[in-house]
Amino acid sequence: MGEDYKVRLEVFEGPLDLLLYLIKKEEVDIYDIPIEKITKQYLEYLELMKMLDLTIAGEFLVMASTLMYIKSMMLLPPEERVIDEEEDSIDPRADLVKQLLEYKQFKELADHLEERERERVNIFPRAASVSVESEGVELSNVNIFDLISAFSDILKGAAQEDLREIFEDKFTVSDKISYITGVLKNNKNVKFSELFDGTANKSEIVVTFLAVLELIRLKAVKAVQKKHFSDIFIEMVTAG
Amino acid sequence: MQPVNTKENLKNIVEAVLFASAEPLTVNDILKAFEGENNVGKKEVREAVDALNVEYGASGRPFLVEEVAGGFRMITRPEYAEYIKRIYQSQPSRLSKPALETLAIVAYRQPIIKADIESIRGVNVDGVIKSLLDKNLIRISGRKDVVGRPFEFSTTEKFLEYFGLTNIKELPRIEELKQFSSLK
Amino acid sequence: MQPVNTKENLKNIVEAVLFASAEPLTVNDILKAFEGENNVGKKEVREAVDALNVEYGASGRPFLVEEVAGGFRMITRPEYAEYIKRIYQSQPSRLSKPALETLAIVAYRQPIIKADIESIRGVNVDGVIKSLLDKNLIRISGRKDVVGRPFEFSTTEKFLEYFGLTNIKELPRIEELKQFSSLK
Repeated sequence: MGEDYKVRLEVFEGPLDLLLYLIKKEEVDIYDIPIEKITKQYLEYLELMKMLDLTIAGEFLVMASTLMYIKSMMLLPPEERVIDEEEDSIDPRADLVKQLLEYKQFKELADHLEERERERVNIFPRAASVSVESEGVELSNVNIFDLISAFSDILKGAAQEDLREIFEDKFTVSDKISYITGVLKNNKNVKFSELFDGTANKSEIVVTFLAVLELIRLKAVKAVQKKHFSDIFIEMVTAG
Repeated sequence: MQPVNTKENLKNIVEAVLFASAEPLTVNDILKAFEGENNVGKKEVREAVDALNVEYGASGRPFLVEEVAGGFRMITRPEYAEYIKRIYQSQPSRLSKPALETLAIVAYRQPIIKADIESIRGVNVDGVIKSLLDKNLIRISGRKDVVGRPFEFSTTEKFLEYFGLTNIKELPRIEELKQFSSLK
Repeated sequence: MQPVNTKENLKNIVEAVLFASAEPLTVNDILKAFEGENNVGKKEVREAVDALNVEYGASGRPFLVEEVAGGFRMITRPEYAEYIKRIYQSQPSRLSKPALETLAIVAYRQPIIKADIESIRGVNVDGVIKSLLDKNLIRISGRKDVVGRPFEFSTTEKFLEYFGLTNIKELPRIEELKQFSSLK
């Protein structure tokens, strides 16, 4: 959550984004970047961001020193430049230009995806309940990492503690099963996340989660999501 | 966005919201779609539902709107149940989430006895163990030297094959995964 | 149970199974509904889907069958989105720019490790990767055979569904992009 907050304050996504902005704003040729001018502007922007008290990620500072290095190289006559052995280009800007062009392509692709997303958020798939029955994962589609995620789901960050101890704690799966079925007797459904409200510690969270899984397995409850990414609701499976 | 100026539109909007809902919608739920429209009430919604069912019947659609406990929902006609079942029943052997979790525990803690798996998962695992044995993903690899000499379980060659592993040491360490997993 | 003796029935059976599924069904999935019927093949299924869309268009149904993520599924027409959203009262959360850029990189370069994404974007991507994994838009698909054996990431079926793609090749081909991959 803290991260989201930071992201919103960031005017530019990263140093490459800022550089592309400056190149566009100054209407200069990306293949022939006036490095002194752009470096100056880049540093001014960093100053401005500091003044506005925005978080400046380390990457911005790394880029600043790269720019200053390129600037100093440009001042040397070509024959005196230290050239990387693998580098076939004599232009100190070459790597940066390549990186900028590549990043620019992906930015355009991201725009394309965003365009598609804009159209897609207006369509809703047929919400059928039949699919709830096919809870399982097709064996042929399961890869090792699905398996591991299943395991890490259970652990949920409790790896440093001994699992045995966790489950010998005061919370038991059967208690949680009674708790959940109790809640569902009085309510049509309950938000999945609400089941964890007021849980005391990791072990209670894990036990609650296992109780939900168990109830689903027993087909006593089902998990319903009205739409992708929306809240998951747990509700009783009604007989018949 | 379609304007709600005709009976035809009203009917289609009711149809669209029912279509997009897995759960029955009450008349009040449906009315939420028309907030701000003065001329749409419960009566109009019911009329729309009736009109839809007439149309579905006339054009031979394999579904209809049914009224269930306090609401409406769209369902397929019973004559088609057999075809739908064929698709869902023919799904190739599936590993349920509990099976997957049990398999993961065996993979990381092998050899392991049933009681220990149960203490980790917090539930009885008899059924899951049986199905994993049937699928030949785990095997009985020995007996533990404790009271009762319970069976120990380990993963099989087939397990490695399924998950594309050369050997069990290739399993990622838990810490590696932790950077990407979090409590939701 | 309806006999599959006419084109009309075939079409309605395809319609019924699509209607009953929230997930896209592949042509092969759909064919399972017709097991034992010799005269129904992929061509007939596709024809049925086309015929349905023609009928839905003509009778003003607010839904249609779309081809997505290698299969078919029924979806509502975009004009009805506003009404449906009013009932669910949730504005769908859109992906952030960093998330979209990261997805674009994974989509074109998959399988790809985190370090390579970071070198293209020029920033740390831990948070973004985690959120894309949580949203099930990317998955860990393997490990790269280099020091540290880092995880490789790929896009998921959900990614295709989310962006309405039949398969990953449908993404625009950018000639320059190819040029760059060969530079590496």
